[in-house]
Amino acid sequence: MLDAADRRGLLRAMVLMRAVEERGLSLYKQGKIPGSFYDGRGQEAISVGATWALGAADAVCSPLIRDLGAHLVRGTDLAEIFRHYMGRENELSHGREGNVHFGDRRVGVVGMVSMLPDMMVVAGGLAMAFKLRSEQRCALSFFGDGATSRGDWHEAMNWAALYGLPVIFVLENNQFAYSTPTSRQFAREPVARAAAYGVAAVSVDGNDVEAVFEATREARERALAGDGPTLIEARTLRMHGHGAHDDASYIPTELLEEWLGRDPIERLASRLGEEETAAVEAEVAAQIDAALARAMEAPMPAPGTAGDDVFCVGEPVTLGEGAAPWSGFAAPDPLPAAA
Amino acid sequence: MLDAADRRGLLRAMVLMRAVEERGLSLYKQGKIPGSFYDGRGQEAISVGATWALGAADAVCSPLIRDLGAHLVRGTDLAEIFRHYMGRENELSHGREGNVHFGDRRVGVVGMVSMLPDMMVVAGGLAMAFKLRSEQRCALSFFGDGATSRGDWHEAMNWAALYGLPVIFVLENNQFAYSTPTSRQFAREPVARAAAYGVAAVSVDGNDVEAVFEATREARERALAGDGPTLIEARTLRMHGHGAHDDASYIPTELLEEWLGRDPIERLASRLGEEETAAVEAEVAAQIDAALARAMEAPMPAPGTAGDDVFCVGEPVTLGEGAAPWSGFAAPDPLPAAA
Amino acid sequence: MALRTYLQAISDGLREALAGDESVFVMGEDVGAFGGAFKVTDGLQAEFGPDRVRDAPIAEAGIIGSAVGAAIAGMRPVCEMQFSDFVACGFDQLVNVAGKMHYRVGLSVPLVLRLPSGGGFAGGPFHSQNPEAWFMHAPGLKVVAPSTPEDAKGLLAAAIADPNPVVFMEHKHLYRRIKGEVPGHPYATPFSARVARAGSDLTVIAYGAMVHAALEAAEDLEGASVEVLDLRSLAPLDEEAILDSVAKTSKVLVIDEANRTCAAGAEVASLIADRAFGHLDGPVRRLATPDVPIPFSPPLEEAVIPTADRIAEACRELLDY
Amino acid sequence: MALRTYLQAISDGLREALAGDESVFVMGEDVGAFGGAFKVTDGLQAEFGPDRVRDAPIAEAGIIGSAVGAAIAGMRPVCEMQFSDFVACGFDQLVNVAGKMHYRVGLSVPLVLRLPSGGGFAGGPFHSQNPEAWFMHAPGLKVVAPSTPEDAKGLLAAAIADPNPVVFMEHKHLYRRIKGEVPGHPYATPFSARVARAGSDLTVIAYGAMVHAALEAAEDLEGASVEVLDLRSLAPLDEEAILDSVAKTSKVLVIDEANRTCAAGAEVASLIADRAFGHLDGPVRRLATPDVPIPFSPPLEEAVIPTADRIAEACRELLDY
Ligand SMILES: Cc1ncc(C[n+]2csc(CCOP(=O)(O)OP(=O)(O)O)c2C)c(N)n1
Ligand SMILES: Cc1ncc(C[n+]2csc(CCOP(=O)(O)OP(=O)(O)O)c2C)c(N)n1
Ligand SMILES: [Mg+2]
Ligand SMILES: [Mg+2]
Repeated sequence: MLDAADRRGLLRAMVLMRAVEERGLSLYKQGKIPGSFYDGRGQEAISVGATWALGAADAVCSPLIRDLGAHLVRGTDLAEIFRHYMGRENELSHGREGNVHFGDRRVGVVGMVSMLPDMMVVAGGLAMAFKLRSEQRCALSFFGDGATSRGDWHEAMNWAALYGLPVIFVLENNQFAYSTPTSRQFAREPVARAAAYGVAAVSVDGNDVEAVFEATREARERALAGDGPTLIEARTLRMHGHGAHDDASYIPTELLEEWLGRDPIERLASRLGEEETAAVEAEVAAQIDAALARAMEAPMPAPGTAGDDVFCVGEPVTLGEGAAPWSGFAAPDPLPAAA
Repeated sequence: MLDAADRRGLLRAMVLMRAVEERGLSLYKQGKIPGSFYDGRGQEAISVGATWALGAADAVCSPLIRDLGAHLVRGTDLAEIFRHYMGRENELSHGREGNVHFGDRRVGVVGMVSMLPDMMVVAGGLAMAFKLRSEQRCALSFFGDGATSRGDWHEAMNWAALYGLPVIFVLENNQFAYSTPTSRQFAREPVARAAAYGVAAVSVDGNDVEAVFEATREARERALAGDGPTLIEARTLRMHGHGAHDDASYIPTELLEEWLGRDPIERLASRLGEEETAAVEAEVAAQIDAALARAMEAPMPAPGTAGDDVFCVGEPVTLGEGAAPWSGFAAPDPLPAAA
Repeated sequence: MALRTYLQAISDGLREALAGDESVFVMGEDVGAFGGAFKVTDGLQAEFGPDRVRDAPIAEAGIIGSAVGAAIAGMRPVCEMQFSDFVACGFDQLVNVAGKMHYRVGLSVPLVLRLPSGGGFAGGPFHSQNPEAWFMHAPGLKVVAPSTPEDAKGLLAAAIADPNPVVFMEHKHLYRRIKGEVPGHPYATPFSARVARAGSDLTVIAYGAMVHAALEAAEDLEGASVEVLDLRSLAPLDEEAILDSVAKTSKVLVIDEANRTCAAGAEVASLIADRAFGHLDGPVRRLATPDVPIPFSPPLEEAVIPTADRIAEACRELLDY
Repeated sequence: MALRTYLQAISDGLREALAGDESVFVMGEDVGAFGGAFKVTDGLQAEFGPDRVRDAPIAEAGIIGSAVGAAIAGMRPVCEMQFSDFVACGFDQLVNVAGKMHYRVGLSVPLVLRLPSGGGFAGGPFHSQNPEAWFMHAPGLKVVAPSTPEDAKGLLAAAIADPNPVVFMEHKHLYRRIKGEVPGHPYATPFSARVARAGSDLTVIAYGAMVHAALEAAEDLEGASVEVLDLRSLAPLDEEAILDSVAKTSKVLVIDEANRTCAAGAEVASLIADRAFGHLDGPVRRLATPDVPIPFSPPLEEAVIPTADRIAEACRELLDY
């Protein structure tokens, strides 16, 4: 189903994700990004591939700390992302949030909360609303292997199955929750649990962006046809530490080496060829330089704004629509002039 | 494995449970039991059969509102139970708790909390301690079909499987959670989920006390052999409303009639014969009269004690051992003179 | 106007909201065919269908979290916890997800969470709690607690219209005990305090069921002019009304049915001690349930929950100060 | 005595407890091989084995609830939430199961729950919270909050020895910043307040990281004699120490790093306004983080969390009253 332009787009999004995170990491080390820094190195195919399969009106609720690619595919402005990371004035979070805790509601993305996997439950609620209103939309939620141990995971799964909700759950099984290997988290693989709820499930190579795309595309068709939820397991390995502070010395070197050979970007790049890849990389580098330059111009937020917007005043602000590159839809101008 | 004396004991416990609850219901209607009243009509075989299979040092954590039989089998004093129900002075709860929210810690029973199914998690913790100390003991926890929808159910299941805990989970699938039929609680039966955690599972006729006993006995052997947790589904129907206030008009009459024909007490009684059954019933009636008479002598608690014992002072108070009729152990004197 | 119980007023409010706004729906355990554990939603499913009056599995996090999702998609869910006590099971979704959403990412969460709360009928430690202070201490949540049928309906309408998550404390012990005149049409009551009884010697500040105990106490206090201020809204607190009343009376007693430490009354008392110090003519007294789980047995429960008698006694002591 | 950081003092306390009592075990996410997100448990698993220093799945209810089970079976679990913020996910097990067990059914729950809390390093809305007031408002729980390495170790020992559930608030921003002399042997610090700095003109009441901000402010206030009272224990509150100090100084400022409404400081202030009214020579002032999620960006975070400067300013105002 994917054509050459799609593949180039997928490569571009994955390269962009990695490059933004690399830049982010150095900004963090330079002290320009406060707090902590998390990335999704080696897992780019998952958020990019899954989000690529969505329609403009679908909701992503939510991309997690390994899922920067979802924001990029949906059309979140890059300069805004850098401003957000750096805690500067921005429309995504106004400096109130940091690292990958953001979401551009204008492009259908709900920013994550830290508590894992709370947003799966919220995604179920979005899907419930879509279904209640007979809309042809679905919600997609990411979660990690570790998050499957929490009660909210169970409540979300049961809810989705019971009501046959148009929701897609993407399990990023990267073999670790922080330092804890899956063998110390559960006795059986979570993907095997889906059937026991009545949730369709499929397991794919999480480092193969086309496989992730294809599984999500099918899950979305199922959701829109009224056939209910799907759990997609994307098998992968987290190639960096949990965060910038973590050298991940607890991950066996052989395991890392094995997965280094399965790098999702290299895999797609080898298919597209060196020339095209080089072009994409150059394009991305230029884009990042430009975005970062714009971002650097933004001031830090005024201290006096710290207490603003705890409550909404006036009409409720709801989700907008995002870019949907595969179906050809690009949100006209996701960000207002201010950005 | 059960001999004639056991069968008589099982019948006695079930008859006693039903008779205590019938007496309780009339005390409630007379205003002698404050608050609300819940019973386990039709489900007597489950708590009685399961608890009968335990050893003296095993813990019940916890009998729920349908599980009075578990308290009776463990050896909780009947007069104390009536005092507790009526909110009079008693050693179980000192009037601080009502209905089936009690547990005699001296006979290895942990009183339930309302929040379902929190006590499954706690039972896992007991089992964890037993395993840590290499003790030959297990913990048993009851839960309803409705309770399986909550996150704590999942955390308890995962925990038990992950650590291979000596714990037995008894699912009382009585087809309803309050007014909500299982079809509106989940898309798939919970017993089918056990395997997905790595928990052994078995489904039995919950109105057959010997079947419940046998399944629990096997589960206990598995637990003590170090082979981990078991989930036992006991299929049944709640024959009364959720509580005394509920006429259960939402339960189809045909369904009730069908299950009336499967009454657990009648089933065992018909096996033991009319004479023996009549003897048991007479014995039980006398026992209840005596216990209630003793209970009625107890005063209401002194208002000044309302604030006592929020905190423990001194050495921690832990669980004791209960009666284990099947293995022949009866706690010497579970209740101090005060009772 | 019609004479309605507190419970009927809430039912009426739900019915009007469902009828008036397609985006409103009701969700909770046994709220559908059964009409809720207290029958607050009785008849609503028959009238509005199972999609708009939804029975939920026993999953408080599921209820609150999915309501958040529906809310950010433009719906206005009104959820019931079967007893307020069970909100502890969905606590995280409420305080971390619902409460912080607008501040963090700009999405509104117009969600109402109905919490049947309070003691007085031998409900015991898990069916008698007053958890409002937890939510006052959670930024981004509003908390209201009506004491009369009229306010119950009006505050519910205002809560449903509010674009923020609102915790609606409805006191179970008022459900059938308290009747009052209630307008038959939709109306919204502002999130502000109400002078339930005007007076000049002493202010008693209360909310929920304690307003009635305070009024009873005030009646008993012959010769003294006692003002009773019904807070109605706990977050936001109507600071002006509180300070105005204290400026007038110079003496104040703050009542909580909730456990004493860090209760709503602690905040109110500390506000007064800070901002009305110059007006005070005596200590800021508090009467609250002590820090003990609510006991089941009636003499014990009666010993811990503030009563009209004990309120009157505390008033007398203060008046004599 | 040895110079130890606040973090090392907690580690030392855990090590001594594990070594001294077979029934003590440590449980939490990544506390084992990794040594905890903050390295508080670093090395403990190697020393005491994976059974006594247990990595848990991401399941806060599971951690707390199973610790309750172990506790009633005679163990003394010491659990860590990776950040205090995540305690919301196990809230119900803590307040309803652990807190009420002894009152209801007479079983003791000698459980310690370590909550790395507080802001000051751009942790944002989910890694900076100070949830202690929720637990002060939950009967049956004790809550302590050390500010020095010596007290951190001593209060931890006392918490582990206590037969009740104790919430141990350890402030992340003190972990490596604060050093002090700590006895090398086991000792227990009582759950009572401590005069961190004696003075006669004004009392500043604080706990946790705010004690250090208060001490800094006190230093800055030349010419005034400012007493700083470090509460150390929030539940039970050391009422006597609070009232004694206010009786001496007649003026008081109460500090919370937590969100203002219904915070610990509200209880302290209301206690003073009630029981020390006769001694007061000015309003009971409070300085707290306003009711806003803790923002990430440093200028915003700095704007909401009380600082030494703002404490000094509030003191000056009060001294001039
Ligand atoms: C409820 C909850 N508890 C603890 C944490 C702290 N924490 C942040 S990420 C993480 C590990 C998550 O593992 P996993 O779900 O596998 O996602 P991954 O980081 O591997 O992508 C933990 C424990 C959290 N975010 N939420
Ligand atoms: C967490 C929680 N939410 C709500 C309730 C209120 N409640 C009490 S019993 C009950 C139904 C329980 O159904 P089930 O688990 O099937 O047990 P059964 O009563 O059928 O034995 C409900 C909803 C509760 N006890 N706990
Ligand atoms: Mg992972
Ligand atoms: Mg049931």
